[in-house]
Amino acid sequence: EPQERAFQERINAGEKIEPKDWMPAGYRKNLIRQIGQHAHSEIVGQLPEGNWITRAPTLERKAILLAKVQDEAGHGLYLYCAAETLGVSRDELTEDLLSGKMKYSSIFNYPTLTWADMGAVGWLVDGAAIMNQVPLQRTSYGPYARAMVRICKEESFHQRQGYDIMMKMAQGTPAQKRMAQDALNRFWYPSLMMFGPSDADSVHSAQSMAWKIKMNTNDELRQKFVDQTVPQAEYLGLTVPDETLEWNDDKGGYDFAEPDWSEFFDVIKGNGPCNVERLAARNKAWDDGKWVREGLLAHAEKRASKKVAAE
Amino acid sequence: EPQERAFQERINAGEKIEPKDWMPAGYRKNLIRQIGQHAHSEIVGQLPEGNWITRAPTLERKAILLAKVQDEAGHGLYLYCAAETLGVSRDELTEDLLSGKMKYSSIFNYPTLTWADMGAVGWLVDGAAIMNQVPLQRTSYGPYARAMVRICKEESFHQRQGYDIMMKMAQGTPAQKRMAQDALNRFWYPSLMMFGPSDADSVHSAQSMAWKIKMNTNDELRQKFVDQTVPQAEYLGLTVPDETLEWNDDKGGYDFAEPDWSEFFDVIKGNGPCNVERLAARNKAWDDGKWVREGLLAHAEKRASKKVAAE
Amino acid sequence: MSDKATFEFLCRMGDNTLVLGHRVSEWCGVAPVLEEDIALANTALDLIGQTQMWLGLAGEIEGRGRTADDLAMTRDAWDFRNVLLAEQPNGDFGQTMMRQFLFDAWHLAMLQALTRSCDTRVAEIAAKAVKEVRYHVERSGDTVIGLGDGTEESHRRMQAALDLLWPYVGEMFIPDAVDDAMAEAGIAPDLTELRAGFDSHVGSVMEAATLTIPDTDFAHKGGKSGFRHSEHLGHMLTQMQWLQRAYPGASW
Amino acid sequence: MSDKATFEFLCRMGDNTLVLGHRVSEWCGVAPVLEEDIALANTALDLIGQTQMWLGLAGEIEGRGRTADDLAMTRDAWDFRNVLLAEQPNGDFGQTMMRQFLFDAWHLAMLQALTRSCDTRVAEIAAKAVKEVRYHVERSGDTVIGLGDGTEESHRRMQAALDLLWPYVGEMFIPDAVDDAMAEAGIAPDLTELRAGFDSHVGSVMEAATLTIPDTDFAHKGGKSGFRHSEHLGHMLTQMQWLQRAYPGASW
Repeated sequence: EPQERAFQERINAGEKIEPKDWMPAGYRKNLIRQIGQHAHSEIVGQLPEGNWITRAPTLERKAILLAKVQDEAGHGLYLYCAAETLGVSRDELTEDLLSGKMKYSSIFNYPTLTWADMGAVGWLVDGAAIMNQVPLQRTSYGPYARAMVRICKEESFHQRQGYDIMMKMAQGTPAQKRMAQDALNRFWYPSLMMFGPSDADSVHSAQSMAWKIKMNTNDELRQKFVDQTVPQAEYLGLTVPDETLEWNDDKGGYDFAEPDWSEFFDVIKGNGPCNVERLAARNKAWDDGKWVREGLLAHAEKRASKKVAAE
Repeated sequence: EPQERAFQERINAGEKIEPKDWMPAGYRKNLIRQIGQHAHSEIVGQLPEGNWITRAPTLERKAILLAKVQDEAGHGLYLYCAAETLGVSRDELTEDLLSGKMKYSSIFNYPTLTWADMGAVGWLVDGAAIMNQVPLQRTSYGPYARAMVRICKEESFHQRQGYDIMMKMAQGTPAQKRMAQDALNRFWYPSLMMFGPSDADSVHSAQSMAWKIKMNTNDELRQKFVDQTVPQAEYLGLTVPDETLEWNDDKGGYDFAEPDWSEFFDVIKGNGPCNVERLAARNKAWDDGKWVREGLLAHAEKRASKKVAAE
Repeated sequence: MSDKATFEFLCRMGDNTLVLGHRVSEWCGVAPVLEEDIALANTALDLIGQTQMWLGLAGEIEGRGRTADDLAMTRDAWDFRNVLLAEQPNGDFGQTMMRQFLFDAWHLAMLQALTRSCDTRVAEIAAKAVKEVRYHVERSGDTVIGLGDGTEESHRRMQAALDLLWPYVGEMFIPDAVDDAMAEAGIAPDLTELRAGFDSHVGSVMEAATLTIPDTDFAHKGGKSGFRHSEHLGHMLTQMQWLQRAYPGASW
Repeated sequence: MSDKATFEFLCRMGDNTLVLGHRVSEWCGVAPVLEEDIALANTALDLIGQTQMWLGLAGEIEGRGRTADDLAMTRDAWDFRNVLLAEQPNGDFGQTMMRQFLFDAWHLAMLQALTRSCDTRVAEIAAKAVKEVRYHVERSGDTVIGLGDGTEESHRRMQAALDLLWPYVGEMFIPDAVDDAMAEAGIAPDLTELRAGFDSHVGSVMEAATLTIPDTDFAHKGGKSGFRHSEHLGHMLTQMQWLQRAYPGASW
């Protein structure tokens, strides 16, 4: 098909695809899935951090956390807008999230149990997210690439804030140090899982990379994340919970243990520690908010018809 | 009317009226109102104490408070049973409570704000209640009198436990002492109001006393309560929040300030600090529990009909 | 005019924003629509920022070395001085927005007057805060109108919210000894003088919202004096102060 | 067999009853019917009493002078050793009773075995507790049957509760190093040996309740080891421990 070939050549040439351009159905479908999942992750990702907003230890920390969660909602908004340019509405995507048809990042199915988790989420989870997202600023679909530029700027700010929390804890009282280590113990492997299973086992990878909606292999990114994070942990005086972790001079990176992929697939299947709660919280919010959305819509329609009548 | 005269003579002679005996409509009506209100008070009275069960400071205190609230539910049960002997069902009475048609003791419209309030409720509120209830063990209606015998025994136990909490607080840290004094400040006048306005202003009093469903005037009981409570406060080292309080040798009791009766009537009208919440909590419990009551009933019917079929 | 009265007054301002900010932050991640998640977080953020300023100044004036965080995190309920309205539970989204609008309308009038405070520190804080609050009240007012004049259900819910919360309005305008001392010293306005403007502002919003203001001037009291808060405040503090209580002296 | 393992084991027993007792006590005054208010308070009361015994013995064995109250009121979530089932929220009344029955059925089997513990202190506590728990499980089982085999709505709700809670059953029966040490020392039974009795007990109740046990043996873990509790436990502790945290060293 010459259309497909021409499309691939535009991508190879580094051109951006824009909403009104022709694109293969598979490209559109894959993008909707990927952008939608990313948007859902921002939305569901509010919950584990929201869990500590009412228990933030100082006014300053509470303000920083509120601002962060607000940013995440904003990222969700950018991404839903980017998805809308592909012909799918925010409400449709939301319904697919709520029914369980679409996924969100499995990391948010882990609970946040101490204040140090606010540090670990910023440092490790946002850190892993950025590792995924930075290359996506060069993705082939214009609206997506532009959304990622805005998002990455804020995410790296969040990551620094997370590391700052960890630093305070690691330099704090013995109980705070213990919290910091405990958070690292619980979030290390789930963070490694955020890059997905080895590409050998990944269905969508090859085509997505050709289309430049995936820029690196999962294993490349995971390695990069480990190489970046291990020295940071050392600087904090914390121990990465992997006895096999060792610098490998030949490859110029760390050798490290794979996460327990059976746990990963359990979480994907819905058996993570918080899957049920996260979806229940979002469903409840959506159901409880129905009358609000309907009320505001009805009011807007009344105003519009009054305006027409007055013209 | 000779029937009414004979009835009054039985009462004057100290006989007990029993469910199957003839009685004037007004007697029945007044009793239902009085017993019903008393039952409702036990039920609603669980809420201010329930408010601190999850924050009880020790396992022992938590157990004592749980046992107390359990007793109160039990008292509610005795009293609804006594009311049922007069031909009104528990569900009917409950509906009247929930619709606001029937009242409960206005004291339960005040909030419990510190742990010392658990002491103050036991010491002052149960103390005032007992003052009202002890004479009712001699009330003319048999089932009511017998319920009061059981209730009074437990209530006086509760009052001692309340005083024990106050003692611990009053002998405790400065913060605990402050809590104890603060609780007395907030509960003193509402406790005085528990006896109702001066009998001069009370509609039902004269007839109720003739029928022996009210045994003493409100002012008598209030005086007795003050005379009993002031020395207890002194023993605790706490100050009754009444600058005019003074021993009066002539009457052999204390002179004391009247509570602010406009506040009392506000509370009766529904404007107490917690009226709305208390009724909302009971209504929610009743509404949320509907499926449970229906489910258990349906099961009981199924079993009964199976049993019949098997016979 | 004693520092003690000024301290009390500043705690009232700061506890109002602290407690209401906390309530609003409880909505995090579960608002009816994404734009509301963002807006509520923004409101909470502004209120927490204002808290830092008011309680910071309160601690300074008290002169016992207590910081804004000390005041927020280690006082028990009876030492809080927020009005009862601020600590009322969120209820549904309509109740939250009605509470917000009633508070915002008072808050705006109060802050506008405080920009003319003879205490320049107070005037400066008010000048910063008033810009944020002008936006808050515009938003909450619009939402009250949109939901009041929306569907039958949204109208019913908003009227219920107004009926429930109206008895908490009076406390914001009834002066006590602290308020009198502040007015006399020129630090804060005479609260009674703010009422007419509030009534006309709220009246016009409620009219546009097709809602009826209850025909009662009964006012619950006891929040700003600290004499009798509601049972809700204590529960809020168990969360808000947990970490500072559990790990005293740590730095975060 | 180290004292440390015994301490861990006793904390598991005591934290189970503490945390579940707390959850049940949250129903105070708002149960669907008066008889249930009484019964739930009674269950909570028994569980708190058992907590005093288990944690009291734990503190004794630990030998650092900690009382049952110290253990209950001053450990943070990560030091709690209750199974995840116990800390799950109440949900509706059906969910509460389903949680209760699943726990009770395990609890009864466990306590019966513990009456034969070679540690006489453990055996004595178990002997006291087992009498109470025999009554608990009878009651919770009857309620599960009554509501499962009641109306369409009550059936639907009970099935949803069972589906929700079933993945929390496994943790009670999967032994870890602590459990192995206890079994080896004859202090506690081999947990895996309790499972068959549990399955037949629960199976017959669910059959009478017309409910279907989910066809999965997936088991959430991390409660009794303390590695990963749910988010619910921390919130519970903000309440449970508030007074002891806010006023350390006071006597109540």
